Amino acid sequence: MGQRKTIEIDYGAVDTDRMRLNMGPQHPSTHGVLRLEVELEGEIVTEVVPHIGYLHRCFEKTCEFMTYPQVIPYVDRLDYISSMNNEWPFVMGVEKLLGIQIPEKIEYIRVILAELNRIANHQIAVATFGMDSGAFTPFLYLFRDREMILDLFEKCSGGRLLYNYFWVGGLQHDIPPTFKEDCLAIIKKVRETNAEVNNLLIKNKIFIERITNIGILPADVAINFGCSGPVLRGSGVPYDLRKDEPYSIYDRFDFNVIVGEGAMGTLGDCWDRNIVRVNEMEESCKIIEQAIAQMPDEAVDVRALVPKRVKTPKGEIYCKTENPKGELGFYIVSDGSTQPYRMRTRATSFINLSVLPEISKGYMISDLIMILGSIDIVLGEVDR
Amino acid sequence: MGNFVYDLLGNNLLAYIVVAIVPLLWVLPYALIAILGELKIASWVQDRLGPMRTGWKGVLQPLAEVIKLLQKEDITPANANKPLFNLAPFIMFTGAYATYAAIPFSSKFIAADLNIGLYYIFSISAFAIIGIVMGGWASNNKYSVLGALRAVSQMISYEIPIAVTLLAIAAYSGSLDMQEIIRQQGGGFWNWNLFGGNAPYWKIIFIPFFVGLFVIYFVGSLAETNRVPFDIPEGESEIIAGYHTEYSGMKFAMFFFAEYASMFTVSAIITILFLGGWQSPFGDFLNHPLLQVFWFIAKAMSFIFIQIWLRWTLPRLRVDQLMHISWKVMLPISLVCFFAVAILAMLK
Amino acid sequence: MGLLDRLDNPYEIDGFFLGTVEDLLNWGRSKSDWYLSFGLACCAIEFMAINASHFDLMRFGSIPRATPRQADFIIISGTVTLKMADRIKKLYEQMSEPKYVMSMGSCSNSGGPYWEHGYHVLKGVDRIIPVDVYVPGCPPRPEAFFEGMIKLQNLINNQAIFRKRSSMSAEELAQLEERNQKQKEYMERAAIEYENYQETLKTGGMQNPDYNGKYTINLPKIRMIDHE
Amino acid sequence: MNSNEIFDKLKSEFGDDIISLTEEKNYDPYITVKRKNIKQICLFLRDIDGLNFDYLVNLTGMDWGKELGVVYHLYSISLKHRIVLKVFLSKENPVIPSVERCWKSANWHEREAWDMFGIQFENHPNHIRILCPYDWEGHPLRKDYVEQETYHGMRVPV
Repeated sequence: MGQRKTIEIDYGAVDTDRMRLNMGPQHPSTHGVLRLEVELEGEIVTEVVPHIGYLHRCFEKTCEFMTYPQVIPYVDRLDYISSMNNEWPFVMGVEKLLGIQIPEKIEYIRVILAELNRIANHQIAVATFGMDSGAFTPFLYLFRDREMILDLFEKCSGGRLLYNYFWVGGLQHDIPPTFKEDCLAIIKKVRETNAEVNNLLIKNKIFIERITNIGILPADVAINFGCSGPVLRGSGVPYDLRKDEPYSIYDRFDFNVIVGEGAMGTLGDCWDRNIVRVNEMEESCKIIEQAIAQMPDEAVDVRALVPKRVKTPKGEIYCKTENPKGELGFYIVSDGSTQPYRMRTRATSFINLSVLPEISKGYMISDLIMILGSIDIVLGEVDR
Repeated sequence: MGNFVYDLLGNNLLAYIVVAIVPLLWVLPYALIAILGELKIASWVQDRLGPMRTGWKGVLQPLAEVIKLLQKEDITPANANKPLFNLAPFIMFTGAYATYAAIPFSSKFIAADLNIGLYYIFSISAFAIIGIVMGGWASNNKYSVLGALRAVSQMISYEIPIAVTLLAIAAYSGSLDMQEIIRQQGGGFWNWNLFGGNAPYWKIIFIPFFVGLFVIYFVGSLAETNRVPFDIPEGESEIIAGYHTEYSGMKFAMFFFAEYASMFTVSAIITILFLGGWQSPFGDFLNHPLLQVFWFIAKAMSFIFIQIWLRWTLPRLRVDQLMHISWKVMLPISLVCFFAVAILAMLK
Repeated sequence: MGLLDRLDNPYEIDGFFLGTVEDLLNWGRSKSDWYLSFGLACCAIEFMAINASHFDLMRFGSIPRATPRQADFIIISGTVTLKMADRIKKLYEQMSEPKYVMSMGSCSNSGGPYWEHGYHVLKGVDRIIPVDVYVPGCPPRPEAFFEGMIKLQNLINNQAIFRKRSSMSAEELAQLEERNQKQKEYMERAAIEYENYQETLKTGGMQNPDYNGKYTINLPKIRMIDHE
Repeated sequence: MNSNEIFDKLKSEFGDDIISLTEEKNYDPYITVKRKNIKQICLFLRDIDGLNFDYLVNLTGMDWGKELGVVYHLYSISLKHRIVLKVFLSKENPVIPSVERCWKSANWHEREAWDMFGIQFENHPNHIRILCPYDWEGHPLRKDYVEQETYHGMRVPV
């Protein structure tokens, strides 16, 4: 279909009315209860005003009334697609305050589970992105195969979606005996599904045409807006906390940081953000394989170091990890009691979403949907 | 006249009424079958079961839906333009059903054997656009207006390559009469227009142009009936449900029904133009008038299957890409094909 | 439709024929439940999984509709905040009768984990719209949701158009009675709210706080996208 | 560049506006600054070679009991160093210049700080609530916050 180019047209004296369209909070593709107030010139979007807060569940206030272990289930419900990843920075922060050094095997288990959840998250992200473009079948394929990961999490923690599995100083339960085999089976399945979805969706000519050269986010704008995760990496910035400031045991694994290359169009378009997620699944598979090979075999009491009563010393700590959506950080202010004085969340989706009005002007309303899908937000985290 | 009803009852009012009703006897069960097919084929494509709890393996699902839709409240929004809002589904359904008058189901049955049948169907099927625009505009809903406007621009631009295709076949056959077009394709599948029609063996050079016309008509028909990948007038993830966002109950059912009816119409036309209509693929073998009904419906239904299959496989195009395909790709190709087919018609 | 103005408040007629017709109508409604594709929070993800190939909600004949006009029931899947509550009420009112509400998960049942300290969370969606089926869990397992789905279908099957079911147990009758009561309360409340709304219209119209004109739109040039 | 060097550089440029550097156990090293020149300080941190704090990780309001505060977490993607800035504000008049011009991400963060703590940001382009409804009363994350009784006819507390 040839190269698309953007031309500037000055409507000037032409007297045309613009239409204000209200998308959401109930709209099939706002990924939850986001409301977008859109100003349209025909089909072309001239202004986007996001209105958020329709899922504001008072997380930060509630935490101030909860003890540290009680906070973990609430943390799950922030980015409810990747709960394991959410628990990690919080638990790590409290451990840092308490000065607990957790056993090596638990670190491996955490890495494996977090990476599995990253895969599950990216599967949903790609699936809903495909659905926004009208392709319903890949959505169902990805959801079907995500069930395998959920089954493993269920074996570990008893929960399908929200786990409360990472505890301060350890884990809720020991891993099931078939853990390693399950993980390897999942990796095999993930690779099969990815090949299938690549054929069905990612390499589909219509899909490529739909998502290249729209929503272009240059690297400097992305940094200035504080974006992180695949949104930032899609713009070609290799910023990944797992490599830049390796936490836990990430310095032991060999994996690549996937960045967008502008392979199909301009650097930083929706295609790049999407392909970063697709390729990151493969990198996660690699990490899991290495972790399973390196994981010590001897049994560990996963609750040995879990304190009966978590009472942190006075302090302030900002603890962050690389979540599937980007950098998730918790700024925990402790006044020396069993409850946090203040829990501030650096919510990835909240910050990534703020770039939407900047990158969606001048495109069509169908493009707006795709741009929103490529940012991959979860309203639970945006609104907290 | 190839119509067994007239042979049977004579040329009187009763015969006219019977002739008018016979296609309805096909349309109603067909719509139910197509809806079930849509549900079940979607399920098979997507690796699941589909409706299972309504009758044996869910075969009664469309029936349950019709009964449900009959009972639903019929909402007319307070600020809608009530006459137009109420009229729109009827116009769309009329347009879709009126085409059935000129569809030849068999050499012995066609409700109205017009000698301009092709022209008639082409004009009447454009009725749907009026229904869509009326419904979209009268709903007083921004999404409906967007859907209606998208539908108009899409359907009008796709009508042009389709018209060129029809012209090419009409020029080749020398007739706008559909029975005549089909009769010329008799004598085995080798004589179908897809394979160059009934010209001598050197027609093989021209087959690519016929295949080109066939593809153009098929793609255009997808756009005419708002099927994926051209379902932007009702693109669910973008504009909720497009022009029928505000419709509920029976009025929505009529839109729904009209969409399926016009799916059959376009499939029937593609069968008539390119696949020999009711002609048996084996010449005179198995070419009894009753079997011709079977051949015709089997050919048309296979296209409906392809339409459903595509719907659950492909993503949706964007408006400007859609226009691009229509005006800059399909129209020039169809003109070239038309030219080539016209040459063949002269040489034949 | 005329018939269904009198759902659960039947016409005083009886007979074998009408009973059969009633059964058929109820069967149609219960087997073809189209739901509004509408997600609120965590439960919505679980609901998407229920829709997907592994659990396949469409086995029950449920098809997603994006517009409330064509939906038969709405699934409140997740936390209802006060900001969202007005919209949910509006969505419910936009749906065409007969309509049903399913509350999925602890949050919409009662506020769930946000019960005590969630200053911005509505403690139970049944405070604003009448709920037919509650599915507990945080989030509910797919099996629990299916149980709720079957409950809903039974409820629809038990509704009376022409007569009260003589075969119904006391428990089912009580359920129906409760549902009727809820609907009635809702209608009364809605009528009062409508009157209030008319009053505010008389006194200069309602101020929509969302459109307070504090943001400015300044975009003289528009970028057109074209193929070349 | 470690936090001492950053502090020295800031101190030599802004003098009295920079109050202290705190490096304690359990604390990320933070610099306390005065509110008046916060925008200039942020621009300095962002633009001067060797500092290059191009990435505003987090901006949050705080309620310290007696007074309010704003905390800035800064990071440099190119140089990979971090620093925390803290500003204390009085409860009677919590006004601070906006840093939206330095980092665009501050826009929504500052709206949230206004929404949750009632801290006002001067010269903010769109100074309205973000999470709570636009007609909400009070600032919820303040320690002395009392829930309103009803909102649009719905009861707010349990």
